[in-house]
Amino acid sequence: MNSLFTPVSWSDTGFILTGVMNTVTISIVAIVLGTLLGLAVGFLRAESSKVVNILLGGVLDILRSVPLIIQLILFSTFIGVMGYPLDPFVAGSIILSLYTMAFMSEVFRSGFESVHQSMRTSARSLGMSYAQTIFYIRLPIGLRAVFPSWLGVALSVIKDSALVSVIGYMELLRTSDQLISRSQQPLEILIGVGIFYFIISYPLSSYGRYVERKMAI
Amino acid sequence: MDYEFHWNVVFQNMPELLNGAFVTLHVSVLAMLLGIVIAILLAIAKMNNSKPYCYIATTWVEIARNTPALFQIYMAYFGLGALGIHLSPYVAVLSALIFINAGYLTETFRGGFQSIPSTQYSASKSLGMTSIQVYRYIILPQMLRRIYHPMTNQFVWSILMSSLGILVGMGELSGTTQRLQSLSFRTLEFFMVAAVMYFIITKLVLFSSSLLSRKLFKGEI
Amino acid sequence: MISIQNVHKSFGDLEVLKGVSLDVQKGEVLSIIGGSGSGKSTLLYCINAIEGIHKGKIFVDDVDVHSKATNKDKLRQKLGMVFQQWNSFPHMTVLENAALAPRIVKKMSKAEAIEVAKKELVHVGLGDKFDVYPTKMSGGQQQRLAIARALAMKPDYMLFDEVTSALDPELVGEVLDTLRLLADEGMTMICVTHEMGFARDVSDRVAYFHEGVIAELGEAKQVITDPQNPLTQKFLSKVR
Amino acid sequence: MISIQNVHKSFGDLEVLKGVSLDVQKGEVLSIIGGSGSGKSTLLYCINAIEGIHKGKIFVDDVDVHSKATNKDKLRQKLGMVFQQWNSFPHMTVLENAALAPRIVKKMSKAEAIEVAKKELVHVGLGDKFDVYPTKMSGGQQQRLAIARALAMKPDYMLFDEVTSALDPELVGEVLDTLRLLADEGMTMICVTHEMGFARDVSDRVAYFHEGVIAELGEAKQVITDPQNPLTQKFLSKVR
Amino acid sequence: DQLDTVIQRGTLNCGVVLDFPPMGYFDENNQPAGFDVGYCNDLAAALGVESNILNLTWGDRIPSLISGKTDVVIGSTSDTLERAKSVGFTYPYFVFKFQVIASKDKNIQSFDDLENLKVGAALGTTYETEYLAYAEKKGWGTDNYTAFKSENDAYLGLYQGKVDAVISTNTNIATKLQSEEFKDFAAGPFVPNYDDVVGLIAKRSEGAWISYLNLFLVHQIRGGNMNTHYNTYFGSDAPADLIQSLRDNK
Ligand SMILES: Nc1ncnc2c1ncn2[C@@H]1O[C@H](COP(=O)(O)OP(=O)(O)OP(=O)(O)O)[C@@H](O)[C@H]1O
Ligand SMILES: Nc1ncnc2c1ncn2[C@@H]1O[C@H](COP(=O)(O)OP(=O)(O)OP(=O)(O)O)[C@@H](O)[C@H]1O
Ligand SMILES: [Mg+2]
Ligand SMILES: [Mg+2]
Repeated sequence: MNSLFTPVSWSDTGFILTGVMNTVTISIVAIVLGTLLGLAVGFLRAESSKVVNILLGGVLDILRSVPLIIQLILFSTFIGVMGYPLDPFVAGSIILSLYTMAFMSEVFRSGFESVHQSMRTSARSLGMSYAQTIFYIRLPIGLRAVFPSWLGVALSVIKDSALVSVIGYMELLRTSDQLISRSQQPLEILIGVGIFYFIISYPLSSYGRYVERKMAI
Repeated sequence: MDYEFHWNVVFQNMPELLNGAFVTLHVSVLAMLLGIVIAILLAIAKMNNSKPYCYIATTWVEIARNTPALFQIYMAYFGLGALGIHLSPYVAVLSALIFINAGYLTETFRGGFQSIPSTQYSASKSLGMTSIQVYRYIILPQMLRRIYHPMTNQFVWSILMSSLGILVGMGELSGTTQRLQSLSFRTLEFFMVAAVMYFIITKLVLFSSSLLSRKLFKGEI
Repeated sequence: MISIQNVHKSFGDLEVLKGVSLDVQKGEVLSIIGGSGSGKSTLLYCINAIEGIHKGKIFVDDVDVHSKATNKDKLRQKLGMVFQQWNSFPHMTVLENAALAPRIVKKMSKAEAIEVAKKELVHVGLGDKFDVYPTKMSGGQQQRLAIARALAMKPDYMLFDEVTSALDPELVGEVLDTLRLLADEGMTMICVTHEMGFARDVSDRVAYFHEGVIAELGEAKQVITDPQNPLTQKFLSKVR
Repeated sequence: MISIQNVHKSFGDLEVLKGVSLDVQKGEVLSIIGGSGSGKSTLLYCINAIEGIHKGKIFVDDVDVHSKATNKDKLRQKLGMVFQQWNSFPHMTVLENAALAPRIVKKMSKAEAIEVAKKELVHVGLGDKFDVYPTKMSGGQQQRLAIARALAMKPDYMLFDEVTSALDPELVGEVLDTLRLLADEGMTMICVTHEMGFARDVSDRVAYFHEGVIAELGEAKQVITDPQNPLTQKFLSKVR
Repeated sequence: DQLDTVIQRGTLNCGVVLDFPPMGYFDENNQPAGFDVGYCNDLAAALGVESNILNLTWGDRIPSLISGKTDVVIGSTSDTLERAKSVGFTYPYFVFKFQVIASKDKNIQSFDDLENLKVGAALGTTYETEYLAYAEKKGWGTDNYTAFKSENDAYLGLYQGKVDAVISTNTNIATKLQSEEFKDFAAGPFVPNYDDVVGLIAKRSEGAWISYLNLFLVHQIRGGNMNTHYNTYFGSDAPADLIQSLRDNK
């Protein structure tokens, strides 16, 4: 007869670390992909006509108006039913990246638009080509301006990555859920998890606000 | 594709889904209202610089902003449970949402307040208004406009995040969907309908909020 | 009469007013000119008790402005003030802007307050803008609104702080015209200004501020066209 | 030579330029004055091919600016332009600002570009600011930077669009001095300006714009001090 | 067909819900364990292929099959006719009884004693449905009922005192009661008139594969594997009536 309940012990460190690593991995993947896609879509939206904007906006709107948890379940089920089973990491990465993109694209769009038309014109009047204006002027200035908002979205992605547990990805929160079932010690484990998120998120968000304040001056 | 959609089972269960949607809506409304009340207190505490209150407010805000909502909900449910404090799933989700809303709204309120140029205060003062009058007629009405939009967003966020009720067996829209689909194994159909319902709810909220703002706020700032 | 007696004022370590004395008689128009940061605005704020002072005294009609016993809200009703940045209340129409203070401060009935407000708005030439929101108006119109709003309180004195500095050149004229009108009607005015032509033509006296003190004070034409103090000369040559 | 021939330009339904003709000779300084919205900026943008035109032609050194065959990026290298505002690139130091276009547009080597940039920065009096970020400088310094940046492209013509309008009154002088210096050196310039003194003293000719047409064009002193057209008279009396 | 596919592939992708001890759970080394896991391994051995255990959530079971991620799900799936419209069931491989577990001092004798107690169960399970139906019939209302997202959470809630009693399966209750943590608890009455009969599930269209699985189940009993696993995870021989009802395909 195997024992069902065993307290958390040092031998679980590896298991917890796997959870931590998985949370970190999927967050990084989503932030990187979400940022790249967001950049592209944000630029497209800043530059394109009203019609394109409404179409793009509609798609992004769905991503922002349906709870992430439902998107995850729906997507992983749907793609499975379609005959392309994905493991939770891949399915989770895709949805989390798209979800991130939806928010990032707004961030970058406002960044591109924050570079004043006159400044773009100044650049053009120096003989720079359209591409040079984007590369040397709008990107660097726009990206700087939106850094705090970007960081804000990135941090919320780290937090939202906890939801990928619902499709079976063994990230930190699901790992700890498992340990809780096994040990019946929720408080200790949850506090540990909370501290982990806090020490990642707090310094970064403080830094973001610091930068924001500095830029406001 | 090796899957036939069976929609009739979903429609049979529509009343239950709608009931879930109703729970979703009222847990978010309650979380918003109570969150606002607490956030006002926290924002005042933060701006007053009186040490102990400011410290409590800051701690609240930072924890709320820097840990996942899912964590807050587990904490309210099982974390507090370990201490012998038993919240029902509804109350656990509600209190987690209140906690987070209050944390985020505190910063919204503070920012909104600080965004009113101090010259508005001087100008009002120079007309002989008392401080209370300045707040009542000049500062607060302008502040309300500025925080209205972020507040609407926070409300939408609450609606979406209440879907985490699924994880503590709460009977809101997601929880209900989860239960119904596991009885018939019609996962896709049920969750698609739930997604559409969430979409409609958030759009309705945004739409009525913009109607209301047009009624409330005449001039632009 | 406004009587300023040896006023000192600091912000932290920075002494902004270093002993300013000045009397402004009823009916007089005084312009204050001077470089940025010389303390011009600060002086106006001190007269209005929006800022406190550290030494000296300021009397408005023999009331000690900075005494604890003075009801400052009451006092400010006597002193209309208009600032450099348009301080219209963006959430109210033009008429509501001008009627608010009479109604809530002077406790007029709504109808009375609106009547007063309308009168002053017509006075400054905004008779056709009652229901417009200020953000929809030009800077010059917003400044005239600010003037009407102050006038609606029936003040005995008006303080103007560079009311044309933030305006497009073409809009300066209309605001100066309004000031001129007030001066002609006999309003007692202290105007901080960068418009030398206005200072010369409209005011009775001009005070030149330099680093927190009055470096030169005299009859308007003389100070602007024939300044005595080398500092004033240098300043005037720079702003031409 | 810049030759503008019966140029028409609309934004949607709004006709902003209604047939403008104007020749500017090499070495000439032309000032354009006129009310807000009269189309002054638009004309400069059309010369620079930043905006297209709907009728007429513009030639710069006999190149048809708006012809499809014209390489516009190339053309703009000939035409330096400075705007009212938003000129400096805030993410680069002063030196990088000035060296960027020579490097990436003219494909100079980095060292060459920096040399050119340094020379022009010294020219406008910013020799001590190479490593400063523009946001740390005054508006006047930023405008001079913008001028140096344009000069670093060795343009044959300079277009100035109200380069002093956004400046504090005390900073206007230093920028006008820089323009004067360029004029003295023989640069061909078109200056949209609100500074009548500058228009009168520095330019050879002045054009008065009114609602998209040139209402008066003549020798500078004459237009400013003795305008013939009643519209010009009215405008000048307003801006005094 | 599926059978050939598995044999040619050389691995059996077997879905298990590891959230449902002792049928499926993580042991102290955080490795999959349980009755269902044992069955997976036996099936793979029978086919002569590698066994690949996939950890599923309850909701994953159907999609994983339809998408081909899993060949079979051994996950205590109740064989309702409603579900059989969506997925293919084998003969039953296990029968649960739904039972109440509550702290000893509650002294629950009959199902009706639950009337004024706080009762919990895992969300979307058959026994949740049964309890709610019973409560409705008796007019108890649902105020005293708490749903949990999983079986594990339900026990945690019971342990913490969130609820007074939990409805679960007799097997799960029996194993829980052997642990130190649940020494103050006792098994209560069964849910009246209901047995939870569970089968393996596979794609509805794979008839041949399902008959192979059916035969496999017969051999598990005949060959004694069933009893071995029962011993490992439940601590006793499989009851004769369970074996008999499985043989009867009840
Ligand atoms: N609230 C304040 N806190 C700290 N320093 C202040 C404050 N208000 C003004 N100062 C400082 O006091 C000095 C005088 O300011 P003041 O506004 O009176 O100058 P000013 O003569 O009105 O200049 P300007 O022409 O630029 O309006 C400045 O150096 C300013 O930075
Ligand atoms: N990109 C644009 N789209 C639409 N309308 C424009 C655009 N640019 C300018 N206009 C309009 O064209 C008219 C002329 O503008 P322009 O900027 O040339 O005037 P201006 O003489 O330079 O005035 P100011 O002195 O205010 O700079 C204005 O009514 C303006 O609103
Ligand atoms: Mg001032
Ligand atoms: Mg212009």
